[in-house]
Amino acid sequence: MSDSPSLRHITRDGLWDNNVVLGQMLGLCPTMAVTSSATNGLGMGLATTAVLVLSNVLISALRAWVVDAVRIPVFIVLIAGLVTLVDISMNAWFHDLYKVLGIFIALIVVNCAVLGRAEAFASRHPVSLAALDGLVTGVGFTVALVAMGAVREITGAGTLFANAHLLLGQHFAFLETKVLPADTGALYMILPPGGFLVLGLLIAGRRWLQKQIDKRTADVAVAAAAH
Amino acid sequence: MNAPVYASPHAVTTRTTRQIMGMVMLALAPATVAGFWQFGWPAFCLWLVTILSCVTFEAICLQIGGRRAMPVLLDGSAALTGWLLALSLPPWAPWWLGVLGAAIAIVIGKQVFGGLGCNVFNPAMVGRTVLLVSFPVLMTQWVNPQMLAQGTDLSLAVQVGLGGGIPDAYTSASLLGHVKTDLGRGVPLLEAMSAFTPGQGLDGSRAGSLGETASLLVVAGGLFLVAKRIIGLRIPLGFIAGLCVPAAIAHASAPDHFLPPLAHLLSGGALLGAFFIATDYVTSPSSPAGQWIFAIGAGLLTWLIRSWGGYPEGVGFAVLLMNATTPLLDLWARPRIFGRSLTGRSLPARRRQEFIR
Amino acid sequence: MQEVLMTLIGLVLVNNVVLVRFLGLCPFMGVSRKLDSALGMGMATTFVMTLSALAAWALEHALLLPFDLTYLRILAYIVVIAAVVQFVEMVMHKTMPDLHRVLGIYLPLITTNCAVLGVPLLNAQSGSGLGMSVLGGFGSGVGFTLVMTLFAGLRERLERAGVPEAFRGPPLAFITASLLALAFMGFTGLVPAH
Amino acid sequence: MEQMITAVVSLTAIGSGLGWILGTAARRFAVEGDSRVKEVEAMLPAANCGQCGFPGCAGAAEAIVAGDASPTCCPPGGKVVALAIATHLGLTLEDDGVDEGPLVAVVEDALCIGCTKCYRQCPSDAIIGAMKQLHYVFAEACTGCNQCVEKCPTGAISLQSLPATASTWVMPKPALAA
Amino acid sequence: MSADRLTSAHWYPGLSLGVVMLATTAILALGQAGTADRIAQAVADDSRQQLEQILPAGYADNNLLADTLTLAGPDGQPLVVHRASKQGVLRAVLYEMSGHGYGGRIVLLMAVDTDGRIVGVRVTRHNETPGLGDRIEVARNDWIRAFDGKSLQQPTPAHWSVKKDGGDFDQFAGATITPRAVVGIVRQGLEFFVAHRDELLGQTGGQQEKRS
Amino acid sequence: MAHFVIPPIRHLLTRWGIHPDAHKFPAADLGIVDAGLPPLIVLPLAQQAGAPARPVVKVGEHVLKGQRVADPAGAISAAVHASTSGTVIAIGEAPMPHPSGLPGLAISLRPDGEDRWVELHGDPYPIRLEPAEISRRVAEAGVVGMGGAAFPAAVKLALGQRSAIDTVILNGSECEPYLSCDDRVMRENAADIIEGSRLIMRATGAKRVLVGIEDNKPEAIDAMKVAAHPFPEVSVVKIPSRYPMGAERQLIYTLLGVEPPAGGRAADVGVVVHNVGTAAAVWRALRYGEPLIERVVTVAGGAIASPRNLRARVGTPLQWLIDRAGGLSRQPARMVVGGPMMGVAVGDLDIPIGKGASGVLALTHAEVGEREPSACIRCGSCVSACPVGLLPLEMANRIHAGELGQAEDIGLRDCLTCGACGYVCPSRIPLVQYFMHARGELVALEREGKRLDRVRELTEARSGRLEREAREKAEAQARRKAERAAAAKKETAA
Ligand SMILES: Cc1cc2nc3c(=O)[nH]c(=O)nc-3n(C[C@H](O)[C@H](O)[C@H](O)COP(=O)(O)O)c2cc1C
Ligand SMILES: Cc1cc2nc3c(=O)[nH]c(=O)nc-3n(C[C@H](O)[C@H](O)[C@H](O)COP(=O)(O)O)c2cc1C
Ligand SMILES: Cc1cc2nc3c(=O)[nH]c(=O)nc-3n(C[C@H](O)[C@H](O)[C@H](O)COP(=O)(O)O)c2cc1C
Ligand SMILES: Cc1cc2nc3c(=O)[nH]c(=O)nc-3n(C[C@H](O)[C@H](O)[C@H](O)CO)c2cc1C
Ligand code: SF4
Ligand code: SF4
Ligand code: SF4
Ligand code: SF4
Ligand code: FES
Repeated sequence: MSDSPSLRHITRDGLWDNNVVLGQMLGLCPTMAVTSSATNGLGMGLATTAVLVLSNVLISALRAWVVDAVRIPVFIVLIAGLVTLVDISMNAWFHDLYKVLGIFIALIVVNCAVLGRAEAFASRHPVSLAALDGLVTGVGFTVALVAMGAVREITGAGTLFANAHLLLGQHFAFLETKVLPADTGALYMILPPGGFLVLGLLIAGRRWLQKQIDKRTADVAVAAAAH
Repeated sequence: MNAPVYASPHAVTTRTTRQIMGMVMLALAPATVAGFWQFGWPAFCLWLVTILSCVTFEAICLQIGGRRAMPVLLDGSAALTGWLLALSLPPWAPWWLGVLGAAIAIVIGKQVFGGLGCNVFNPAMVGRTVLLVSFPVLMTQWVNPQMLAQGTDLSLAVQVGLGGGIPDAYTSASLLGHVKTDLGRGVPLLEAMSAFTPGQGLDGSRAGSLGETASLLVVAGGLFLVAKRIIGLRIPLGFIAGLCVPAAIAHASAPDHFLPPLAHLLSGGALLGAFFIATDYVTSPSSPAGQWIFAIGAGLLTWLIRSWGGYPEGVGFAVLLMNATTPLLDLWARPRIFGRSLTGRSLPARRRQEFIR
Repeated sequence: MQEVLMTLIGLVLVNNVVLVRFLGLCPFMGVSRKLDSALGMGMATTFVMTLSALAAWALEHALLLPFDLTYLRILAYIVVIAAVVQFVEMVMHKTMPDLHRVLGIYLPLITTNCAVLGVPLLNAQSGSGLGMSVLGGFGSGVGFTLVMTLFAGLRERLERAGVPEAFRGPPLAFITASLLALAFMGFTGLVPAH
Repeated sequence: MEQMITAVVSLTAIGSGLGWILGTAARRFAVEGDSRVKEVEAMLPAANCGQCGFPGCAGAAEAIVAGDASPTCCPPGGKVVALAIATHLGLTLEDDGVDEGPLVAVVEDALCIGCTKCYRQCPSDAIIGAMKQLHYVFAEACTGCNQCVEKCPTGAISLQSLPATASTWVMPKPALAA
Repeated sequence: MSADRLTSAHWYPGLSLGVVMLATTAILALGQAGTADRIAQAVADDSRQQLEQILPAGYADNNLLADTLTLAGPDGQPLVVHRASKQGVLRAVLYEMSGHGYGGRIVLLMAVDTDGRIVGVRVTRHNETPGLGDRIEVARNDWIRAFDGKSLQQPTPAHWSVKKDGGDFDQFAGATITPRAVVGIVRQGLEFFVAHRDELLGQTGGQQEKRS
Repeated sequence: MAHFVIPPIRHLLTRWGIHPDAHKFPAADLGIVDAGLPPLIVLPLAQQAGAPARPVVKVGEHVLKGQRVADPAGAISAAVHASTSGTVIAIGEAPMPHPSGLPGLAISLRPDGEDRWVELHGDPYPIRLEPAEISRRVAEAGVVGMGGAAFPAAVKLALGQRSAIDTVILNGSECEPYLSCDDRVMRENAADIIEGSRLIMRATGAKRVLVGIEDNKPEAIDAMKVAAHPFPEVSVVKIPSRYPMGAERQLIYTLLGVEPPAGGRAADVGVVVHNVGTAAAVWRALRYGEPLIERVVTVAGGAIASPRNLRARVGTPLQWLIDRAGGLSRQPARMVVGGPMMGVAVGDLDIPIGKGASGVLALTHAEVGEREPSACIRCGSCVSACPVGLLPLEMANRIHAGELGQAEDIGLRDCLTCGACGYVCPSRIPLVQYFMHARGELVALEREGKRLDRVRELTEARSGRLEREAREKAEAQARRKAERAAAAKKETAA
């Protein structure tokens, strides 16, 4: 694992092949808990991305100085520090969103995805790659969260990106859409069981899509070989 | 070596899966017809729509899965799921509710697990409970009984079925819902119950779902299945005991707060649950001890949820909860093996002294 | 006594950590393929959650509250919890290898289980006393163990079922979890919320 | 300011204290194990997610080294990690082929010239025969290691599955899904 | 000393974790110091917004958070009352009331003017069923605004209930318990006002508004 | 009159077993008819449980009826005798009743038509013989259990010398559908059976005999009661008809209310169980010195023209027996040797019957009821049918998933392969096939494991030997070198 993976490889891995949520199934708690709306998912995703990038960079930079006995505590302290910073900042500048995401900001600390990337990637690779890895992992996480939030919000409440202005400011209020008439959504979807259901279906969907892609590439390869 | 290998036994019963499912439907028929009598055309249409949807969704899933649809459709399990789902819906629910419930029951409750025999939760109850959680208003709107006498006709059925809403004149409250509401208001139980007489539970002349009203016919159907040895008595008895024993104790200690056991038994889906739902083979344990635990647990949970929980009716949740324990019961409540102790050790060598002279 | 019972019922059945409060999902999904692992993980988590609730309460009342350092709560909690868990694991490995084989191997996993941090944080937020904090940690652990066990039983059975290709493994596990959560919704309102 | 100092001092103290305790404990309570386990563990993602079905990466590493698990058992690690481990431990990955049961060497009488090469090669003394005489493989002792096949100058030896007899025959598994 | 020898020293784990803690805490302390005011501000803004949202725009000009008094509430617990005044004239008092709904406690914030008329009511916390009981939230339904302007005299106490119970207030289809509970809580709040009128309006720094 | 034993009330409460259609008639009501002499007799060498017998005759040799043609090989094995006089024409593989259809070793005999007996040595009062002598003579006669398992009877008789036996149970339950050979033997030869049982009692040192007969055979019960009347130590007990009542442990439990320990033997609870036919054979072996060369076989099934019980020589081909029963009235779907529940399906009518073959069945499609299996609906019928308290569906499920070890954990070893579960399954799941497959696999694995262990030993031995050889070679070389050097020295010295 010491040879550096290509940038393309890291990007593809983080966004699709090994998407934290859909592929590795890490960081599930925030995924489930905050995705009753797309906006919440976006907010959580962005906050986590910030922490991921910063923690990857820090840990990669310090990796030579960390010994095994205290490796996990040191990583966790670093991550906790970053999370606290994000927590404080959101409290100060995005107070409304902060109220919604609540305890889950703090729980980014133990979001297994963050520590997972720290251990699996950042502690073994140079800073620049680690930063990229953090970024794509975070973006992959965000995409998954927004997708889940969107599905649950539309089917459960009939809206999309409700309250987007709290996160993105009034300019983005246009994102807020009412997809179905008021009070017609299936409550199941925004209640806890709906979260599990949607994630299950998303993973199955991703698998199906991957299969289609594989088939297509195989076909292309066959065609190329025939030429 | 090339000749086919036949393992023993070389004889089998004549009973088949399809027969079993058919027999259960036969047992349900009287109570269902009584329901049609009480709730009229809308109830009949909803029943039909739900069953047809279940069979259709089953066929679609089999098609997608690339399996031969016909032999599986003919086993009748999808139709039975639809039937039981229809029996547990409000009889005047709009048709789309039946279709959606069927989709949930068959697709999410059954086919993603691999179809008949593989699902771990009772499909009909999955369908009903998801609907209840999703659409609590629609799922708790009941109508007065004796609809045919009041002259409902097909046009009303179509109007209700297409989502036109239920005319106010017909709406009513189920006993459990009514009692829960009134207890919530602080109305003493006896007063809350005054609108209901026990006899209504027996002949079905009171608000409720299709299958929960005519208790006598439900029990008769259940006993028919017992006589035909399609179901055993353990699950029905265990369920009834699990529900009635705590109810009797609680009612004796605080009659103003707890319904009497008979009211519990004759209301909601208790009897349908005991004889037709908790007995679903696929999702209940197969060992005798497991079945007792399962049934008593389901009855007890039903009572708990009805008496303390947020939902007026608990049979669906209780069955699903006990479904979740089924694999563990199958593992941990296995029958004692002949010649072994309960822990699986060989019995000690032992003889009957009294026979030796 | 009744209050303790009510709290326990509330934590285990009504507001289950995993199914309702959405904490500790990763091990719930990851370590539930085999019944034995699930039981071991559940018990180890219960142990650590109780311990960490206690440690967090002490930290809160000895340091964070008196000196008005609540903004350092996350940092302080997690470092203490992580260290305690690692320490317990090391000691157990050396001195009680049998117990370690049963429980200890799950301990390192638990540091990254957000329930272990989440429950103390929730305790701190609601300002629970010592008894209630510890009870909160313990009850949540029991709730975790309960659903882990049920879920592992279900998954073992599904392992042998003819599940369609697209749903085999995690997708079906999530759908099963969804239905399990649905079943637990039956407990809604069982204990009046405070 | 004072509060900031309290914060920094107290937490630093906690940190170094815990660090010291852990460092010391790591020495005091060190448990030595198979070094390959540690190496494999180092290759695994250390996500400790348990998806492999083992209690964390350490458990998986132990199982892989012990041969109880395939290197492919770790979903977060994916193919790369699997390959790396396989290379490191000298395993092959594509082992999920159909098991055709044990194979044993069989000498074809017409081709055997009695050179004894196979006899000398066989690691388990499964071949009997003498110079210029027909050789015979004692199936009970043959591991199917293929060594004699390669040594035989006339290609008289081949690996074949044991012929079934009424006493070794196994009832086939029912073909249709239950 | 080479890096290797350094990291293998027996005091190194303690040192490294200590250093990391030191740095992290120091940065956090600084960060906290830098944002503390903003956060306090944000929290205060938040509370004020919550209070102000039930008052019509421009209803008051004082600092609602600062002008408070504490009484014993109906349940015996201390109850914080905020007072809204404009140009020094007391116009309304704001306080929280709570009671049991369908799914648990419902907490309301209500503003009552000096005449005992409701200026506004908002639900601040509840546990009602989404889609059913949650229509008491102003974000979902305007129902809660029906209380504006009502007092214990109008409608008369007999009519302080939902229509189903013979009162003046609508219930929701399929969910009567929640509105019934809210009506009850509001009525209790008004009764509290009447019972403590003098304390609530009395010891004020400003002048009382004239009765009209 | 023999004293009554009231069956324990417990067995009325336990609900194991099944009630398959009995199909016992008309064969049960027709008297036993001699099957006559077929043109070829094939005597299988592996017709008893345990090791195959070792031939003691040569091809071309002429043998007499009752002459021993093969010796038992080892402690658990049985002698084989010629069932008629004639010439040995082959010793080698012949088609055998085995589910695989694989052939087995046999001695083929061309009858000379004279049916000439060897000289027999009976004993007018065999009950006076010493126990050890009784079992020796039973072994001499090649008697094996005729209840199906064909376990060498002498081995069980010798048990009395090792464990304390207090009860001999005669198994007259004949719970398999179609079969009525035991029924007929009990009706026609009751006295032989009772005499035989007293010999078994004497051989094992037991104090009494219980004859268990299912209540669907009233005539047999009456006949046996009459025959048992003179002997107070012999009681005839009516037991409920239920499959598999005849299984040894279930019968013991029904009659005595004790459960033999799993993995143990009947002798652990002081009991020896024998089939009624075995008892008759024991009597004949001692009284007249007749070896076991013939038995009663039920030839029945929907495709048999006139089903009946035939007294057939061991080694008679199926085709011959079928012809004696009127031939096939239609194409059978399946030919079975034994009962329909536990018998072996065969595809070749040249297959001979052995000492344990109680029936030859030609079953029609309707009787076999074969259909494509569908998914298990977990109906639990198999669970209530299982006489052992197993969960057949769970075992099959695990075996299907390849988890043989887990299936073993939940009781595969205790399965009788009685087929009750397979009979009741509405989904037609081949449960018993799963169990047989899994057991076969486990045995094969064990065999393979043992083989590999042996191979490992051999390998180690070889490397040790090679090392030693190398060392010796080196030493020899060194010695030679030294010698040469010494010689050279000598030479130079010289
Ligand atoms: C799942 C479920 C959730 C409910 N949630 C509420 C609720 O939040 N508020 C409420 O007033 N009633 C709730 N109810 C109660 C029923 O709707 C109850 O029948 C109703 O309040 C009585 O009003 P009605 O007289 O209009 O039927 C709920 C019922 C169910 C089954
Ligand atoms: C190796 C071996 C040893 C046996 N030893 C005895 C024994 O000592 N006593 C006995 O009663 N049966 C013995 N048996 C026979 C069985 O316990 C059982 O009685 C026999 O298989 C017939 O049972 P079944 O026809 O009900 O299957 C032995 C069987 C085997 C395979
Ligand atoms: C399922 C099952 C059914 C059996 N049914 C009978 C039976 O009906 N009659 C019988 O004599 N033996 C039957 N046996 C064999 C007995 O278990 C036992 O081996 C036999 O009675 C011993 O007598 P034997 O050694 O003389 O054959 C059955 C065995 C099994 C496993
Ligand atoms: C006695 C009996 C009860 C049944 N009860 C149900 C039931 O409650 N719900 C259901 O969906 N199917 C029921 N079925 C049908 C069938 O078992 C069901 O479709 C399977 O659960 C699908 O795998 C029942 C079948 C029988 C024989
Ligand atoms: S295959 Fe290997 S073990 Fe078998 S005979 Fe050849 S050399 Fe010996
Ligand atoms: S190597 Fe081949 S030819 Fe030579 S002895 Fe062996 S089998 Fe015969
Ligand atoms: S009898 Fe067949 S369908 Fe019923 S549980 Fe047993 S195996 Fe399954
Ligand atoms: S074959 Fe085995 S599992 Fe089936 S009923 Fe008989 S003993 Fe039980
Ligand atoms: S994010 Fe909660 S356990 Fe992984």
